[in-house]
Amino acid sequence: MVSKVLIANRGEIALRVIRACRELGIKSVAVHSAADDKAMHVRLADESVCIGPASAAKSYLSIPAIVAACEITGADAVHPGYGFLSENAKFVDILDEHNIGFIGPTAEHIRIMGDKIAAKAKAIELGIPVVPGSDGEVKTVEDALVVGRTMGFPVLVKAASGGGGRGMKIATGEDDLAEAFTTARTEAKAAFGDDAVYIEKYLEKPRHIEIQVACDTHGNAVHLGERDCSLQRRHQKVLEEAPSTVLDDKARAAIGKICTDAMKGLGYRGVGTVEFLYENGAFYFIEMNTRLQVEHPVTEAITGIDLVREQIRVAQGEMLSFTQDDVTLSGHAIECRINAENAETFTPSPGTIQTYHAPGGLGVRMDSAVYSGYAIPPHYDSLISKLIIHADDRDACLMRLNRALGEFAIDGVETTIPLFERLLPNKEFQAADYDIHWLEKFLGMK
Amino acid sequence: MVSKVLIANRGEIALRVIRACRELGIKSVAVHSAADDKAMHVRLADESVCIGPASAAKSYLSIPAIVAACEITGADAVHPGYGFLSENAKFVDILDEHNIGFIGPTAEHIRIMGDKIAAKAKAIELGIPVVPGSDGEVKTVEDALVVGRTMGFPVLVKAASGGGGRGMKIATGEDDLAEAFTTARTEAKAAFGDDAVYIEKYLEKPRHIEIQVACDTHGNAVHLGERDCSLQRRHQKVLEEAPSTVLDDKARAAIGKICTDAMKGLGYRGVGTVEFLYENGAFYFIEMNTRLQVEHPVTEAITGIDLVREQIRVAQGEMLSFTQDDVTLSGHAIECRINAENAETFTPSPGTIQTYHAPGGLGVRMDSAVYSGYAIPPHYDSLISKLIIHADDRDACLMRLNRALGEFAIDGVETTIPLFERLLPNKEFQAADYDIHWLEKFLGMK
Amino acid sequence: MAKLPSNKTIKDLAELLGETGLTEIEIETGDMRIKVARQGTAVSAVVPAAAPVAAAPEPALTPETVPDTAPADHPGGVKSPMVGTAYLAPEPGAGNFVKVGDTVNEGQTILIIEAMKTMNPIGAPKSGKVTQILISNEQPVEFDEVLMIIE
Amino acid sequence: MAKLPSNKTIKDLAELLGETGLTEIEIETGDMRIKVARQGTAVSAVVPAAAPVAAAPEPALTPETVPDTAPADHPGGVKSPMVGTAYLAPEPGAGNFVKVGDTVNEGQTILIIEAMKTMNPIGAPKSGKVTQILISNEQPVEFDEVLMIIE
Repeated sequence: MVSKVLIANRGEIALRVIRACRELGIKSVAVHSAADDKAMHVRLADESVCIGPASAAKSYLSIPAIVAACEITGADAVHPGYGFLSENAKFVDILDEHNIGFIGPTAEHIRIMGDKIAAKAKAIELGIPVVPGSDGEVKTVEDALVVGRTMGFPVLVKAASGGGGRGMKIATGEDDLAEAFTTARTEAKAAFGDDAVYIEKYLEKPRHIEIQVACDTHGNAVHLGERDCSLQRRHQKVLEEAPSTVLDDKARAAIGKICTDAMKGLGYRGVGTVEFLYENGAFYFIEMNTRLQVEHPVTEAITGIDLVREQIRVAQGEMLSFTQDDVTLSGHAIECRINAENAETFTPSPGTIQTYHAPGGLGVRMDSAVYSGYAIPPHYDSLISKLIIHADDRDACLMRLNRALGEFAIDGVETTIPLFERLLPNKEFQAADYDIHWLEKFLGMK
Repeated sequence: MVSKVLIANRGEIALRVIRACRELGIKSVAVHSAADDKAMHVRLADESVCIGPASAAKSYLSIPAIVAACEITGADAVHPGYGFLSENAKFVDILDEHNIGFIGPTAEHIRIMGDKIAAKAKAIELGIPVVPGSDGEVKTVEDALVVGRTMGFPVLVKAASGGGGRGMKIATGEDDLAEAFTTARTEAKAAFGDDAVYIEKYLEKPRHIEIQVACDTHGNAVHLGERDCSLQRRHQKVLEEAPSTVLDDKARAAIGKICTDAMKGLGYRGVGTVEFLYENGAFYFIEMNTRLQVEHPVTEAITGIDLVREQIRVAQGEMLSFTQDDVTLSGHAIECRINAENAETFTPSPGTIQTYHAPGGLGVRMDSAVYSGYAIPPHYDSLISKLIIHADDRDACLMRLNRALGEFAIDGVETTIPLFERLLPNKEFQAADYDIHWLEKFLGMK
Repeated sequence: MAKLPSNKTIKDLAELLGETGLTEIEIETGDMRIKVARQGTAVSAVVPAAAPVAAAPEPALTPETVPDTAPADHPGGVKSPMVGTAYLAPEPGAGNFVKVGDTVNEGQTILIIEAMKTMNPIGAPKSGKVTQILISNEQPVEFDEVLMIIE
Repeated sequence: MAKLPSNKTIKDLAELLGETGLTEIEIETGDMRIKVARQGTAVSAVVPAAAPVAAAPEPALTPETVPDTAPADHPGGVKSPMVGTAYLAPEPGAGNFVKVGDTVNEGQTILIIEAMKTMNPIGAPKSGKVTQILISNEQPVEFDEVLMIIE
């Protein structure tokens, strides 16, 4: 059993874990940098330890400092949150050596999923669909045609030694395949001195859909449906929602079963997320995140399941508190990431929050690490609050989100709240008619 | 259809209604006294009108002022909240005359349920169980014995002309009935010059359990389970929870059906609460509240139903958005009423809130009308915030409540938060082993 | 010797300190200088940034348009005793009860406020000269809203 | 007598203070000068009332027990470069590296901090006299915690 958890993180996720610990009657230890001595996670934990200077590399990312903090506080387990050391296999190895529990998967699983190539190979082995590609180099137009016909057009001809978009050509069909193939080879030769090319399925307007899984050490693996995280800016998720409007129960159950079968095959432990691109009814594996995600509250809202509590249960060797049959999805949920950033330029806006008043009422959850008078340090990421809305259906959820944003008061720093206020009246957003490129287009359109 | 709702109330309940209106795309009008010009409901409504001086009698209770406010703003319906004019039949009549909708039941139903004697008679007629009593005066010990045997002991022998506890004797069984009867008559004669007595069932340790009902104008009446509001101080509810630990599904369904049958018989419209004393498996009608109640969020938490939205739907002539079969109770919910009062003496503590920081995270709902810098006026009741906790079961709910109270920061005025912090470690409270007298005993024990 | 400011002036300023959360107000005008201060943490009210503006009719005065004395504080202000619709004339087409420059007697009807279909004649609270009429005919008025100035 | 500025003017200025984050506004125009100020616009941090006290070892100094210079601010303070367990002696039973009154040379080992089973010798940051030892043997120490004073 876990009796004292050290949270190797800061900000709202540290608070999230402290809350779960307190609700389980488990003591919590906050660690913090010298810049975070007035942070909310320090205030609310049972104990706190300053582990290093402001620099994350010397504090939140310092394995020796965190292990030493466990030693002096007697913490018997570490929750890594997300980011920082949450997907660092070496950290898990060292904790194992020191007999400190890690609330997360094994080092081996972190290692596999942290390596793009190994992860894709493992996904294929586990039966998870990946982006189809030629089996290595394609040497002739004729071979390219065979590959293209097999996987379906459009396809992407890519330089084997390539990068940065050079030596990369799209063939929309058989007609322009020869040209794309030849041009790509020529460009590849010119740019990289190597004309080897391979072919991959090209996704034009994919959505980002991810499946939440939870597994215990008794062989149980359950999926909790998907989250649609297509609204991204520079590969950063901005708004997440569940369920996705493009999946029906059958599609959800099918991809869910693929993921849980894979997790059983892997012998995975704890919570994790299998991320996919989704286009025309098909899923294509991107990566697996072997940790709790920022957007996990969206799933908590529609399933009623406390994911952090389950993480701790699993780390204690308990069974998941639910089976697949127990999981029902109810209503619709949206999370808005409130960053301390200018809502147009996305320039970070650290500073002191003069006024903080959070929205309340039915269907509103706030996961926030800030308060009136709190000085946001410039050293870390700019996520300060998450606003999670739950309602009966997507339309009601949008209406509730609108009213909640209207109640939100943060003065003293700029936030991304105005971005969501701009987004809400947009017809395409209202219709969930978007893909992973949509938000950047919307922002450029302004 | 309702296009603009005037909220004839203030404080957190005014906010509650404004939120529901905004989520339905309906305009809201706040009315306020001169003392409330900086109140949150004024800030958040689409429009606001000052209707009178600080005195509630001349503002929130002034029917002409409120009707005039409807006229000048073009509001086509009034939501009365709770308290103030919410159970004033004359107000409803006047609104009817002015063609302004009332989001609540008919004047007739308010009138019946507002009269203790008429309400009890109507309850009997509708098949709702009431506290059994003799059919008028009981003249002899022999007759008393028959009555006692019929309704079961203990019974209360009460002076017909009595009051203040005089001429009132408890008979615990047949053995002491004769003595109680004779003494009561003698005391009644001495105290009131009239020795007429009657007999009522005596409840020793009842709980206060109330059934939430919702009805539309299409003949549908649905119950949403019960709330246990036994924790009271001077007949004021302090903490409410649902489900009650003393009811099982069968008992819940049975009393629920009695209530919905009664509502169908009455032709009731909107939401309402049938309040009972509950002892030894039996329900005894106290009264019916023909309005939204302070503690309605407890029911919203376990049913996922937005009661204010349903009120507005019904007022628009729509059907309830659910049937009895759709209603499922999920988990456990507790509401704490946070009053601006000293937590030991319960002396009101109006003043300026220096710091306000609400708890957040999973399963926490705040319905609050205050903010940092808000001056609580001394003219109205002291309820400033409601903290509503939802979790999988009662134990988890208590743990979550504990952690949420620990996050709550209100400085500048005294609040009843410390009362809940004292209550939480109490074994009897933890076991829900309480009746309507328990809290006062707990407070006296200190 | 210059006049001292009246107690009322100082009391008003002291009240203003409390209302505004200021710790000090200093006024110097001609040969007079007034400074009032109150120490201690003055708490300023948090205004939710995104709160919609209440549509209640309240004149939004910018510094340029501030009259010598704001109507709400004018000693000759006639405040509305009720919420309703104000009528400046006894009936449509008729002349107004009063106009700027008129001299009125205490109790003389200066306008009507309709509330719940009832016409409530509003009498002048004191005798004097009507210097400002701050509302227009058929305008909705709130409780305590200043309707006219009689000096 | 010249007219006083209206309350509205002052209220507007007060609002402007809040909006701009200024602490004082002073206006002088013709024969009028207005100054408004609000103290401590620096917002003080909200401390959740019920936040449990962090158990991290931090001396809880009351005003009575504050030394002339708090250790954290003492110019001769030797701050811990890491989190871990402090040892004043090289091994159990052995004498301490230093004691109060000792003169030490820069770089001389004055204590050991153990972190992750590794013993890290901590050298004196400068030569001088040990005037205070603020920790006891085997005490857990945080990053930046003042361990000794060398003057």
